[in-house]
Amino acid sequence: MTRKVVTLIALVAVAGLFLVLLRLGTPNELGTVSRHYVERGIAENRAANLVTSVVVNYRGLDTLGEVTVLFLSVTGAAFVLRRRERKPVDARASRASEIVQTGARLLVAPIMLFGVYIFVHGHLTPGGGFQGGAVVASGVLLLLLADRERELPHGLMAWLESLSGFAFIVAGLAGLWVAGSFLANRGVLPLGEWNRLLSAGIIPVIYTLIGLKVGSELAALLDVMMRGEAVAAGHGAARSGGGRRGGRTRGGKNRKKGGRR
Amino acid sequence: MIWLDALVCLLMIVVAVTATAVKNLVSAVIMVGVVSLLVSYLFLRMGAPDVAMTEAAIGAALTTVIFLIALRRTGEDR
Amino acid sequence: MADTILLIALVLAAGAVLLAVLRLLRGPTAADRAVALDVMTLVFVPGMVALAVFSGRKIYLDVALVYGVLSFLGVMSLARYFDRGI
Amino acid sequence: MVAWDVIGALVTLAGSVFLLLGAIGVARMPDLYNRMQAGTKATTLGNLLTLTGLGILMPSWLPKILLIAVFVLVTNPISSHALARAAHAAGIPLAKGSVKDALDHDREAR
Repeated sequence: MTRKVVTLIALVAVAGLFLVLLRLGTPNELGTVSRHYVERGIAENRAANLVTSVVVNYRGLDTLGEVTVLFLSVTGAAFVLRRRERKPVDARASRASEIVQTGARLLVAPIMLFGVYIFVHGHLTPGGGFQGGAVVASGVLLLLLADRERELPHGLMAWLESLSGFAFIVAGLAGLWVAGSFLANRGVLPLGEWNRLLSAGIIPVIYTLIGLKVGSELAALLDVMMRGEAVAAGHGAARSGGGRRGGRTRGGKNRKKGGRR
Repeated sequence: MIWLDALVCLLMIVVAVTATAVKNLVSAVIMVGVVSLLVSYLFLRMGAPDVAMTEAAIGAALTTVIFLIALRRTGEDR
Repeated sequence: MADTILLIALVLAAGAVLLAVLRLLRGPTAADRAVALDVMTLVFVPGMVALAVFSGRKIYLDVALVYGVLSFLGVMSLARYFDRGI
Repeated sequence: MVAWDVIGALVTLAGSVFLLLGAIGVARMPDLYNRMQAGTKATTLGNLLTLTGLGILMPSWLPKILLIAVFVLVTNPISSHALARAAHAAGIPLAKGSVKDALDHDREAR
Protein backbone atom coordinates (compact mmCIF):
# COMPACT_ATOMS: atom_id res chain seq x y z
CA MET A 1 0.00 0.00 0.00
CA THR A 2 2.63 2.50 1.08
CA ARG A 3 4.85 1.39 -1.75
CA LYS A 4 2.05 1.96 -4.27
CA VAL A 5 1.38 5.45 -2.95
CA VAL A 6 5.07 6.33 -3.06
CA THR A 7 5.30 5.00 -6.63
CA LEU A 8 2.26 7.04 -7.62
CA ILE A 9 3.69 10.22 -6.11
CA ALA A 10 7.04 9.65 -7.81
CA LEU A 11 5.37 9.09 -11.16
CA VAL A 12 3.25 12.23 -10.79
CA ALA A 13 6.43 14.17 -10.04
CA VAL A 14 7.99 12.76 -13.21
CA ALA A 15 4.89 13.81 -15.11
CA GLY A 16 5.28 17.36 -13.83
CA LEU A 17 8.89 17.29 -14.94
CA PHE A 18 7.81 16.20 -18.40
CA LEU A 19 5.32 19.06 -18.54
CA VAL A 20 8.11 21.52 -17.81
CA LEU A 21 10.31 19.86 -20.43
CA LEU A 22 7.45 20.06 -22.92
CA ARG A 23 7.76 23.82 -22.81
CA LEU A 24 11.51 24.21 -22.24
CA GLY A 25 13.03 21.21 -23.91
CA THR A 26 12.35 21.96 -27.56
CA PRO A 27 15.68 22.62 -29.25
CA ASN A 28 15.90 25.94 -31.00
CA GLU A 29 18.11 24.92 -33.89
CA LEU A 30 18.43 21.86 -36.07
CA GLY A 31 21.44 19.64 -36.50
CA THR A 32 23.23 19.39 -39.83
CA VAL A 33 21.42 16.27 -41.03
CA SER A 34 17.99 17.51 -39.94
CA ARG A 35 18.61 20.86 -41.61
CA HIS A 36 19.44 19.07 -44.83
CA TYR A 37 16.18 17.11 -44.62
CA VAL A 38 14.08 20.19 -43.83
CA GLU A 39 15.62 22.46 -46.43
CA ARG A 40 16.28 20.09 -49.30
CA GLY A 41 13.94 17.18 -48.58
CA ILE A 42 10.95 18.56 -50.46
CA ALA A 43 13.05 19.53 -53.48
CA GLU A 44 14.87 16.20 -53.61
CA ASN A 45 11.90 13.87 -53.28
CA ARG A 46 8.85 16.07 -53.91
CA ALA A 47 6.81 14.26 -51.26
CA ALA A 48 4.33 16.57 -49.54
CA ASN A 49 4.77 14.67 -46.28
CA LEU A 50 8.41 15.06 -45.31
CA VAL A 51 8.25 12.23 -42.77
CA THR A 52 7.53 9.81 -45.59
CA SER A 53 10.59 10.77 -47.56
CA VAL A 54 12.72 10.33 -44.44
CA VAL A 55 11.23 6.93 -43.66
CA VAL A 56 11.26 5.50 -47.18
CA ASN A 57 14.19 7.24 -48.81
CA TYR A 58 16.75 8.65 -46.39
CA ARG A 59 16.21 5.85 -43.87
CA GLY A 60 15.02 3.28 -46.38
CA LEU A 61 17.37 0.51 -45.31
CA ASP A 62 16.07 0.90 -41.76
CA THR A 63 12.52 0.39 -43.02
CA LEU A 64 13.58 -2.76 -44.85
CA GLY A 65 14.99 -4.03 -41.58
CA GLU A 66 11.74 -3.26 -39.74
CA VAL A 67 9.72 -5.16 -42.31
CA THR A 68 12.11 -8.09 -41.92
CA VAL A 69 11.71 -8.04 -38.12
CA LEU A 70 7.93 -8.13 -38.46
CA PHE A 71 8.19 -11.00 -40.94
CA LEU A 72 10.44 -12.99 -38.61
CA SER A 73 8.17 -12.52 -35.60
CA VAL A 74 5.08 -13.56 -37.55
CA THR A 75 6.92 -16.61 -38.86
CA GLY A 76 7.95 -17.54 -35.33
CA ALA A 77 4.40 -17.19 -34.03
CA ALA A 78 3.11 -19.32 -36.89
CA PHE A 79 5.64 -22.07 -36.16
CA VAL A 80 4.78 -22.12 -32.46
CA LEU A 81 1.01 -22.05 -32.90
CA ARG A 82 0.40 -24.06 -36.07
CA ARG A 83 -2.10 -26.90 -35.99
CA ARG A 84 -3.07 -29.49 -38.49
CA GLU A 85 -6.70 -30.42 -37.92
CA ARG A 86 -9.46 -27.96 -37.14
CA LYS A 87 -11.38 -28.21 -33.93
CA PRO A 88 -13.01 -25.56 -31.79
CA VAL A 89 -10.85 -24.49 -28.88
CA ASP A 90 -13.78 -24.29 -26.50
CA ALA A 91 -16.98 -26.26 -26.99
CA ARG A 92 -18.97 -23.63 -25.09
CA ALA A 93 -17.95 -20.88 -27.48
CA SER A 94 -21.00 -19.06 -28.81
CA ARG A 95 -21.51 -17.73 -32.28
CA ALA A 96 -21.65 -14.04 -33.03
CA SER A 97 -25.16 -12.64 -33.20
CA GLU A 98 -26.95 -11.72 -36.41
CA ILE A 99 -26.33 -8.00 -35.92
CA VAL A 100 -22.58 -8.49 -35.58
CA GLN A 101 -22.42 -10.66 -38.70
CA THR A 102 -24.45 -8.20 -40.78
CA GLY A 103 -22.38 -5.29 -39.49
CA ALA A 104 -19.18 -7.12 -40.36
CA ARG A 105 -20.37 -7.78 -43.91
CA LEU A 106 -21.31 -4.11 -44.23
CA LEU A 107 -18.11 -2.65 -42.76
CA VAL A 108 -15.29 -4.84 -44.05
CA ALA A 109 -15.12 -3.18 -47.44
CA PRO A 110 -15.04 0.45 -46.14
CA ILE A 111 -12.40 -0.38 -43.53
CA MET A 112 -10.14 -2.09 -46.06
CA LEU A 113 -10.65 0.74 -48.54
CA PHE A 114 -9.67 3.19 -45.81
CA GLY A 115 -6.50 1.20 -45.15
CA VAL A 116 -5.64 1.24 -48.84
CA TYR A 117 -6.26 5.01 -48.88
CA ILE A 118 -3.84 5.45 -45.99
CA PHE A 119 -0.95 3.64 -47.63
CA VAL A 120 -1.54 4.88 -51.17
CA HIS A 121 -1.63 8.48 -49.90
CA GLY A 122 1.35 7.92 -47.62
CA HIS A 123 3.43 10.57 -49.36
CA LEU A 124 0.65 13.21 -49.15
CA THR A 125 -1.03 12.78 -45.75
CA PRO A 126 0.17 11.31 -42.45
CA GLY A 127 0.30 7.56 -42.37
CA GLY A 128 1.86 5.06 -44.69
CA GLY A 129 2.59 1.41 -45.16
CA PHE A 130 2.61 0.30 -41.54
CA GLN A 131 -0.49 2.21 -40.51
CA GLY A 132 -2.42 1.25 -43.63
CA GLY A 133 -1.39 -2.37 -43.24
CA ALA A 134 -2.60 -2.36 -39.64
CA VAL A 135 -5.97 -0.94 -40.74
CA VAL A 136 -6.32 -3.60 -43.47
CA ALA A 137 -5.50 -6.29 -40.90
CA SER A 138 -8.18 -4.78 -38.63
CA GLY A 139 -10.68 -5.35 -41.43
CA VAL A 140 -9.63 -9.00 -41.52
CA LEU A 141 -9.98 -9.05 -37.72
CA LEU A 142 -13.59 -7.90 -38.08
CA LEU A 143 -14.27 -10.85 -40.41
CA LEU A 144 -12.69 -13.28 -37.94
CA LEU A 145 -14.62 -11.79 -35.00
CA ALA A 146 -17.90 -12.26 -36.81
CA ASP A 147 -17.14 -15.86 -37.79
CA ARG A 148 -14.21 -17.71 -36.28
CA GLU A 149 -14.36 -20.60 -38.69
CA ARG A 150 -14.05 -18.37 -41.72
CA GLU A 151 -11.44 -19.50 -44.24
CA LEU A 152 -9.16 -16.71 -45.39
CA PRO A 153 -7.53 -17.01 -48.82
CA HIS A 154 -4.21 -18.31 -47.52
CA GLY A 155 -2.63 -18.82 -50.93
CA LEU A 156 -3.39 -15.24 -51.98
CA MET A 157 -2.03 -13.90 -48.69
CA ALA A 158 1.19 -15.87 -48.98
CA TRP A 159 1.70 -14.73 -52.58
CA LEU A 160 0.97 -11.08 -51.69
CA GLU A 161 3.38 -11.20 -48.80
CA SER A 162 6.30 -12.77 -50.64
CA LEU A 163 5.80 -10.89 -53.91
CA SER A 164 5.68 -7.50 -52.18
CA GLY A 165 8.80 -8.30 -50.19
CA PHE A 166 10.55 -9.37 -53.39
CA ALA A 167 9.40 -6.24 -55.23
CA PHE A 168 10.72 -4.06 -52.39
CA ILE A 169 14.20 -5.54 -52.92
CA VAL A 170 13.87 -5.15 -56.70
CA ALA A 171 12.98 -1.47 -56.26
CA GLY A 172 16.05 -1.03 -54.07
CA LEU A 173 18.25 -2.75 -56.65
CA ALA A 174 16.80 -0.53 -59.39
CA GLY A 175 17.98 2.47 -57.38
CA LEU A 176 21.39 0.84 -57.06
CA TRP A 177 21.57 0.32 -60.83
CA VAL A 178 20.27 3.73 -61.93
CA ALA A 179 21.54 6.13 -59.28
CA GLY A 180 24.34 4.17 -57.66
CA SER A 181 22.93 3.63 -54.16
CA PHE A 182 20.50 1.11 -52.73
CA LEU A 183 16.90 2.39 -52.55
CA ALA A 184 17.79 5.69 -54.24
CA ASN A 185 14.91 7.75 -55.54
CA ARG A 186 16.61 9.89 -58.19
CA GLY A 187 16.00 8.87 -61.77
CA VAL A 188 14.21 5.58 -61.17
CA LEU A 189 10.76 7.03 -61.78
CA PRO A 190 9.84 10.61 -62.77
CA LEU A 191 9.39 12.79 -59.69
CA GLY A 192 6.25 14.45 -60.98
CA GLU A 193 4.47 17.49 -59.60
CA TRP A 194 4.41 18.34 -55.89
CA ASN A 195 1.31 17.28 -53.91
CA ARG A 196 -0.16 15.01 -56.61
CA LEU A 197 -0.98 11.34 -56.23
CA LEU A 198 1.54 10.35 -58.91
CA SER A 199 4.55 12.15 -57.54
CA ALA A 200 7.59 11.59 -55.36
CA GLY A 201 9.09 8.99 -57.68
CA ILE A 202 9.37 5.53 -56.18
CA ILE A 203 8.14 6.42 -52.68
CA PRO A 204 4.42 5.63 -53.17
CA VAL A 205 5.30 2.37 -54.92
CA ILE A 206 7.45 1.25 -52.00
CA TYR A 207 4.84 2.35 -49.45
CA THR A 208 2.15 0.42 -51.27
CA LEU A 209 4.36 -2.68 -51.22
CA ILE A 210 5.03 -2.22 -47.50
CA GLY A 211 1.30 -1.77 -46.86
CA LEU A 212 0.43 -4.99 -48.68
CA LYS A 213 3.19 -6.89 -46.92
CA VAL A 214 2.36 -5.64 -43.41
CA GLY A 215 -1.37 -6.12 -43.96
CA SER A 216 -1.04 -9.73 -45.11
CA GLU A 217 1.48 -10.52 -42.38
CA LEU A 218 -0.68 -9.14 -39.57
CA ALA A 219 -3.76 -10.85 -41.00
CA ALA A 220 -1.87 -14.15 -41.11
CA LEU A 221 -0.76 -13.60 -37.51
CA LEU A 222 -4.36 -13.01 -36.37
CA ASP A 223 -5.53 -16.07 -38.29
CA VAL A 224 -2.84 -18.29 -36.80
CA MET A 225 -3.49 -17.03 -33.28
CA MET A 226 -7.26 -17.44 -33.53
CA ARG A 227 -6.96 -21.00 -34.80
CA GLY A 228 -4.01 -21.89 -32.65
CA GLU A 229 -4.35 -24.74 -30.26
CA ALA A 230 -4.66 -23.76 -26.63
CA VAL A 231 -1.16 -24.32 -25.28
CA ALA A 232 -2.41 -25.30 -21.84
CA ALA A 233 -5.63 -26.88 -23.09
CA GLY A 234 -5.94 -29.71 -20.55
CA HIS A 235 -4.73 -27.50 -17.75
CA GLY A 236 -7.20 -24.73 -18.50
CA ALA A 237 -10.11 -27.12 -18.93
CA ALA A 238 -9.40 -28.71 -15.57
CA ARG A 239 -9.31 -25.39 -13.81
CA SER A 240 -12.38 -23.95 -15.47
CA GLY A 241 -14.64 -26.92 -14.76
CA GLY A 242 -17.84 -26.04 -12.90
CA GLY A 243 -19.19 -22.68 -11.84
CA ARG A 244 -17.98 -21.18 -15.07
CA ARG A 245 -20.99 -18.95 -15.52
CA GLY A 246 -20.14 -15.56 -14.08
CA GLY A 247 -17.33 -16.99 -12.03
CA ARG A 248 -14.69 -15.10 -13.97
CA THR A 249 -16.06 -11.63 -13.51
CA ARG A 250 -17.39 -11.90 -10.01
CA GLY A 251 -14.35 -13.70 -8.72
CA GLY A 252 -12.18 -11.03 -10.30
CA LYS A 253 -14.17 -8.36 -8.56
CA ASN A 254 -13.75 -9.82 -5.13
CA ARG A 255 -10.07 -10.46 -5.52
CA LYS A 256 -9.46 -7.01 -6.89
CA LYS A 257 -11.30 -5.31 -4.06
CA GLY A 258 -9.10 -7.12 -1.63
CA GLY A 259 -6.02 -6.29 -3.63
CA ARG A 260 -6.48 -2.60 -4.15
CA ARG A 261 -7.36 -1.47 -0.68
CA MET B 1 -4.55 24.95 -22.95
CA ILE B 2 -1.75 23.71 -20.71
CA TRP B 3 -4.25 22.56 -18.07
CA LEU B 4 -5.76 20.12 -20.55
CA ASP B 5 -2.36 18.62 -21.39
CA ALA B 6 -1.58 18.35 -17.68
CA LEU B 7 -4.91 16.60 -17.07
CA VAL B 8 -4.33 14.11 -19.87
CA CYS B 9 -0.77 13.38 -18.66
CA LEU B 10 -1.98 12.83 -15.10
CA LEU B 11 -4.82 10.56 -16.16
CA MET B 12 -2.46 8.58 -18.36
CA ILE B 13 -0.06 7.97 -15.49
CA VAL B 14 -2.81 7.04 -13.05
CA VAL B 15 -4.33 4.58 -15.51
CA ALA B 16 -0.95 3.08 -16.38
CA VAL B 17 -0.03 2.54 -12.72
CA THR B 18 -3.43 0.97 -12.05
CA ALA B 19 -2.91 -1.33 -15.04
CA THR B 20 0.16 -2.77 -13.37
CA ALA B 21 -1.58 -3.10 -10.00
CA VAL B 22 -4.95 -4.55 -10.98
CA LYS B 23 -5.42 -8.29 -10.44
CA ASN B 24 -7.81 -9.03 -13.30
CA LEU B 25 -5.73 -9.29 -16.47
CA VAL B 26 -8.57 -8.38 -18.85
CA SER B 27 -8.98 -5.10 -16.96
CA ALA B 28 -5.28 -4.49 -17.38
CA VAL B 29 -5.63 -5.00 -21.14
CA ILE B 30 -8.48 -2.45 -21.24
CA MET B 31 -6.36 0.04 -19.32
CA VAL B 32 -3.51 -0.43 -21.78
CA GLY B 33 -6.01 0.46 -24.51
CA VAL B 34 -6.96 3.64 -22.65
CA VAL B 35 -3.30 4.59 -22.23
CA SER B 36 -2.84 4.10 -25.96
CA LEU B 37 -5.79 6.44 -26.66
CA LEU B 38 -4.42 9.15 -24.35
CA VAL B 39 -0.89 8.85 -25.72
CA SER B 40 -2.22 9.13 -29.26
CA TYR B 41 -3.98 12.38 -28.31
CA LEU B 42 -0.76 13.67 -26.75
CA PHE B 43 1.27 12.84 -29.87
CA LEU B 44 -1.28 14.75 -31.93
CA ARG B 45 -1.12 17.65 -29.48
CA MET B 46 2.66 17.74 -29.88
CA GLY B 47 2.32 17.94 -33.65
CA ALA B 48 3.29 14.43 -34.74
CA PRO B 49 0.31 13.12 -36.75
CA ASP B 50 2.31 10.22 -38.21
CA VAL B 51 3.22 8.83 -34.81
CA ALA B 52 -0.28 9.45 -33.52
CA MET B 53 -1.73 7.54 -36.44
CA THR B 54 0.61 4.60 -35.84
CA GLU B 55 -0.44 4.53 -32.20
CA ALA B 56 -4.10 4.74 -33.21
CA ALA B 57 -3.91 2.00 -35.85
CA ILE B 58 -2.04 -0.41 -33.62
CA GLY B 59 -3.48 0.48 -30.24
CA ALA B 60 -7.17 0.79 -31.09
CA ALA B 61 -7.79 -2.83 -31.98
CA LEU B 62 -4.78 -4.99 -32.74
CA THR B 63 -2.89 -4.97 -29.42
CA THR B 64 -6.12 -5.47 -27.48
CA VAL B 65 -7.16 -8.48 -29.51
CA ILE B 66 -3.69 -10.05 -29.55
CA PHE B 67 -3.45 -9.75 -25.75
CA LEU B 68 -6.93 -11.22 -25.39
CA ILE B 69 -6.21 -14.19 -27.66
CA ALA B 70 -2.97 -14.82 -25.77
CA LEU B 71 -4.84 -14.75 -22.43
CA ARG B 72 -7.43 -17.18 -23.75
CA ARG B 73 -4.90 -19.58 -25.25
CA THR B 74 -2.69 -19.74 -22.18
CA GLY B 75 -5.60 -20.11 -19.78
CA GLU B 76 -4.30 -17.23 -17.67
CA ASP B 77 -7.56 -15.29 -17.82
CA ARG B 78 -8.68 -15.98 -14.28
CA MET C 1 -18.41 35.00 -27.77
CA ALA C 2 -17.84 31.83 -29.78
CA ASP C 3 -14.48 31.28 -28.07
CA THR C 4 -16.05 31.45 -24.62
CA ILE C 5 -18.71 28.93 -25.56
CA LEU C 6 -16.08 26.59 -26.98
CA LEU C 7 -14.01 26.89 -23.81
CA ILE C 8 -17.05 25.90 -21.73
CA ALA C 9 -17.62 22.93 -24.05
CA LEU C 10 -13.99 21.88 -23.61
CA VAL C 11 -14.32 22.01 -19.81
CA LEU C 12 -17.47 19.88 -19.97
CA ALA C 13 -15.72 17.31 -22.18
CA ALA C 14 -12.78 17.21 -19.76
CA GLY C 15 -15.26 16.54 -16.95
CA ALA C 16 -16.72 13.68 -18.99
CA VAL C 17 -13.24 12.18 -19.40
CA LEU C 18 -12.63 12.45 -15.66
CA LEU C 19 -15.87 10.65 -14.82
CA ALA C 20 -15.14 7.92 -17.38
CA VAL C 21 -11.69 7.38 -15.86
CA LEU C 22 -13.34 7.16 -12.45
CA ARG C 23 -15.51 4.30 -13.72
CA LEU C 24 -12.46 2.75 -15.40
CA LEU C 25 -10.59 2.66 -12.12
CA ARG C 26 -13.53 1.61 -9.93
CA GLY C 27 -15.63 -0.54 -12.26
CA PRO C 28 -16.31 -3.81 -10.48
CA THR C 29 -16.19 -6.02 -13.58
CA ALA C 30 -14.09 -5.89 -16.73
CA ALA C 31 -17.22 -5.18 -18.77
CA ASP C 32 -17.73 -1.92 -16.83
CA ARG C 33 -14.23 -0.93 -17.79
CA ALA C 34 -14.99 -1.73 -21.41
CA VAL C 35 -17.93 0.71 -21.23
CA ALA C 36 -15.59 3.34 -19.82
CA LEU C 37 -13.16 2.72 -22.70
CA ASP C 38 -16.02 3.17 -25.16
CA VAL C 39 -17.05 6.47 -23.58
CA MET C 40 -13.48 7.76 -23.57
CA THR C 41 -13.08 6.96 -27.25
CA LEU C 42 -16.34 8.75 -28.03
CA VAL C 43 -15.08 11.84 -26.18
CA PHE C 44 -11.61 11.82 -27.67
CA VAL C 45 -12.64 11.52 -31.33
CA PRO C 46 -14.31 14.96 -31.27
CA GLY C 47 -11.40 16.10 -29.12
CA MET C 48 -8.98 15.26 -31.91
CA VAL C 49 -11.25 16.98 -34.44
CA ALA C 50 -11.35 20.03 -32.16
CA LEU C 51 -7.57 20.00 -32.02
CA ALA C 52 -7.50 19.96 -35.82
CA VAL C 53 -9.97 22.86 -36.01
CA PHE C 54 -8.15 25.00 -33.44
CA SER C 55 -4.72 24.43 -34.96
CA GLY C 56 -6.07 24.74 -38.50
CA ARG C 57 -4.36 21.62 -39.84
CA LYS C 58 -6.67 19.42 -41.85
CA ILE C 59 -4.32 16.44 -41.84
CA TYR C 60 -5.04 15.87 -38.14
CA LEU C 61 -8.51 14.72 -39.17
CA ASP C 62 -7.04 11.47 -40.52
CA VAL C 63 -6.02 10.40 -37.02
CA ALA C 64 -9.52 11.06 -35.68
CA LEU C 65 -10.88 9.09 -38.62
CA VAL C 66 -8.65 6.11 -37.79
CA TYR C 67 -9.88 6.14 -34.20
CA GLY C 68 -13.50 6.59 -35.25
CA VAL C 69 -13.25 3.64 -37.65
CA LEU C 70 -11.24 1.24 -35.52
CA SER C 71 -12.23 1.91 -31.91
CA PHE C 72 -15.33 -0.25 -32.01
CA LEU C 73 -13.17 -3.26 -32.88
CA GLY C 74 -11.49 -3.12 -29.47
CA VAL C 75 -14.81 -3.17 -27.62
CA MET C 76 -16.16 -5.84 -29.93
CA SER C 77 -13.17 -8.11 -29.40
CA LEU C 78 -13.67 -7.70 -25.64
CA ALA C 79 -17.29 -8.71 -26.12
CA ARG C 80 -16.32 -11.77 -28.15
CA TYR C 81 -13.82 -12.63 -25.44
CA PHE C 82 -16.52 -12.60 -22.74
CA ASP C 83 -18.61 -14.73 -25.13
CA ARG C 84 -15.71 -17.20 -25.45
CA GLY C 85 -15.80 -16.46 -29.17
CA ILE C 86 -12.07 -15.87 -29.66
CA MET D 1 -20.19 35.32 -40.80
CA VAL D 2 -19.88 35.74 -37.05
CA ALA D 3 -23.34 34.28 -36.61
CA TRP D 4 -22.30 30.90 -38.02
CA ASP D 5 -19.40 30.77 -35.59
CA VAL D 6 -21.76 31.24 -32.66
CA ILE D 7 -24.18 28.63 -33.99
CA GLY D 8 -21.40 26.10 -34.44
CA ALA D 9 -20.08 26.78 -30.95
CA LEU D 10 -23.56 26.39 -29.49
CA VAL D 11 -24.06 23.03 -31.23
CA THR D 12 -20.67 21.92 -29.92
CA LEU D 13 -21.69 23.02 -26.43
CA ALA D 14 -24.91 21.02 -26.68
CA GLY D 15 -22.92 17.99 -27.76
CA SER D 16 -20.49 18.26 -24.89
CA VAL D 17 -23.39 18.62 -22.46
CA PHE D 18 -24.63 15.26 -23.71
CA LEU D 19 -21.12 13.83 -23.39
CA LEU D 20 -20.97 14.99 -19.79
CA LEU D 21 -24.45 13.63 -19.02
CA GLY D 22 -23.50 10.27 -20.50
CA ALA D 23 -20.32 10.17 -18.43
CA ILE D 24 -22.26 11.06 -15.27
CA GLY D 25 -24.56 8.16 -16.08
CA VAL D 26 -21.59 5.85 -16.51
CA ALA D 27 -20.21 6.92 -13.16
CA ARG D 28 -23.44 6.89 -11.17
CA MET D 29 -25.76 4.20 -12.52
CA PRO D 30 -26.21 1.10 -10.35
CA ASP D 31 -25.43 -1.80 -12.69
CA LEU D 32 -23.62 -2.58 -15.93
CA TYR D 33 -26.65 -2.48 -18.20
CA ASN D 34 -27.81 0.93 -16.98
CA ARG D 35 -24.27 2.26 -17.34
CA MET D 36 -24.09 0.90 -20.84
CA GLN D 37 -27.40 2.55 -21.69
CA ALA D 38 -26.13 5.94 -20.54
CA GLY D 39 -22.62 5.47 -21.85
CA THR D 40 -23.52 4.53 -25.39
CA LYS D 41 -26.75 6.31 -26.29
CA ALA D 42 -26.10 9.69 -24.72
CA THR D 43 -22.46 9.84 -25.69
CA THR D 44 -23.14 8.79 -29.28
CA LEU D 45 -25.58 11.68 -29.57
CA GLY D 46 -23.06 14.00 -27.91
CA ASN D 47 -20.34 12.80 -30.25
CA LEU D 48 -22.48 13.43 -33.34
CA LEU D 49 -23.55 16.89 -32.15
CA THR D 50 -19.99 17.89 -31.27
CA LEU D 51 -18.69 16.76 -34.65
CA THR D 52 -21.50 18.63 -36.42
CA GLY D 53 -20.78 21.79 -34.47
CA LEU D 54 -17.09 21.63 -35.30
CA GLY D 55 -18.03 21.03 -38.93
CA ILE D 56 -20.16 24.19 -38.90
CA LEU D 57 -17.17 26.10 -37.52
CA MET D 58 -15.04 24.83 -40.41
CA PRO D 59 -17.43 24.44 -43.38
CA SER D 60 -14.82 23.33 -45.91
CA TRP D 61 -13.98 20.31 -43.78
CA LEU D 62 -17.60 19.30 -43.30
CA PRO D 63 -17.54 16.22 -45.63
CA LYS D 64 -14.65 14.55 -43.84
CA ILE D 65 -16.04 15.35 -40.37
CA LEU D 66 -19.42 13.97 -41.41
CA LEU D 67 -17.63 10.81 -42.63
CA ILE D 68 -16.25 10.34 -39.11
CA ALA D 69 -19.74 10.93 -37.68
CA VAL D 70 -21.30 8.36 -40.04
CA PHE D 71 -18.69 5.77 -39.10
CA VAL D 72 -19.29 6.34 -35.38
CA LEU D 73 -23.04 6.18 -35.93
CA VAL D 74 -22.80 2.84 -37.76
CA THR D 75 -20.12 1.10 -35.72
CA ASN D 76 -20.81 2.05 -32.13
CA PRO D 77 -24.23 0.37 -31.71
CA ILE D 78 -22.80 -2.89 -33.06
CA SER D 79 -20.07 -3.08 -30.45
CA SER D 80 -22.38 -2.00 -27.61
CA HIS D 81 -24.91 -4.64 -28.62
CA ALA D 82 -22.23 -7.33 -28.70
CA LEU D 83 -20.89 -6.22 -25.30
CA ALA D 84 -24.34 -6.19 -23.68
CA ARG D 85 -25.18 -9.67 -24.96
CA ALA D 86 -21.80 -11.03 -23.91
CA ALA D 87 -22.12 -9.55 -20.42
CA HIS D 88 -25.57 -11.06 -20.05
CA ALA D 89 -24.33 -14.45 -21.23
CA ALA D 90 -21.42 -14.25 -18.78
CA GLY D 91 -23.92 -13.83 -15.96
CA ILE D 92 -23.27 -10.30 -14.75
CA PRO D 93 -26.21 -9.57 -12.44
CA LEU D 94 -28.83 -6.85 -12.82
CA ALA D 95 -29.30 -4.14 -10.23
CA LYS D 96 -31.38 -4.85 -7.14
CA GLY D 97 -34.44 -2.92 -8.24
CA SER D 98 -34.81 -4.52 -11.67
CA VAL D 99 -38.22 -6.00 -12.32
CA LYS D 100 -37.84 -7.81 -15.65
CA ASP D 101 -35.11 -9.53 -17.63
CA ALA D 102 -36.49 -9.77 -21.14
CA LEU D 103 -33.39 -11.32 -22.71
CA ASP D 104 -33.36 -14.09 -20.10
CA HIS D 105 -37.06 -14.70 -20.73
CA ASP D 106 -36.32 -14.83 -24.46
CA ARG D 107 -33.57 -17.41 -23.99
CA GLU D 108 -35.75 -19.59 -21.74
CA ALA D 109 -38.53 -19.60 -24.31
CA ARG D 110 -36.27 -20.78 -27.08
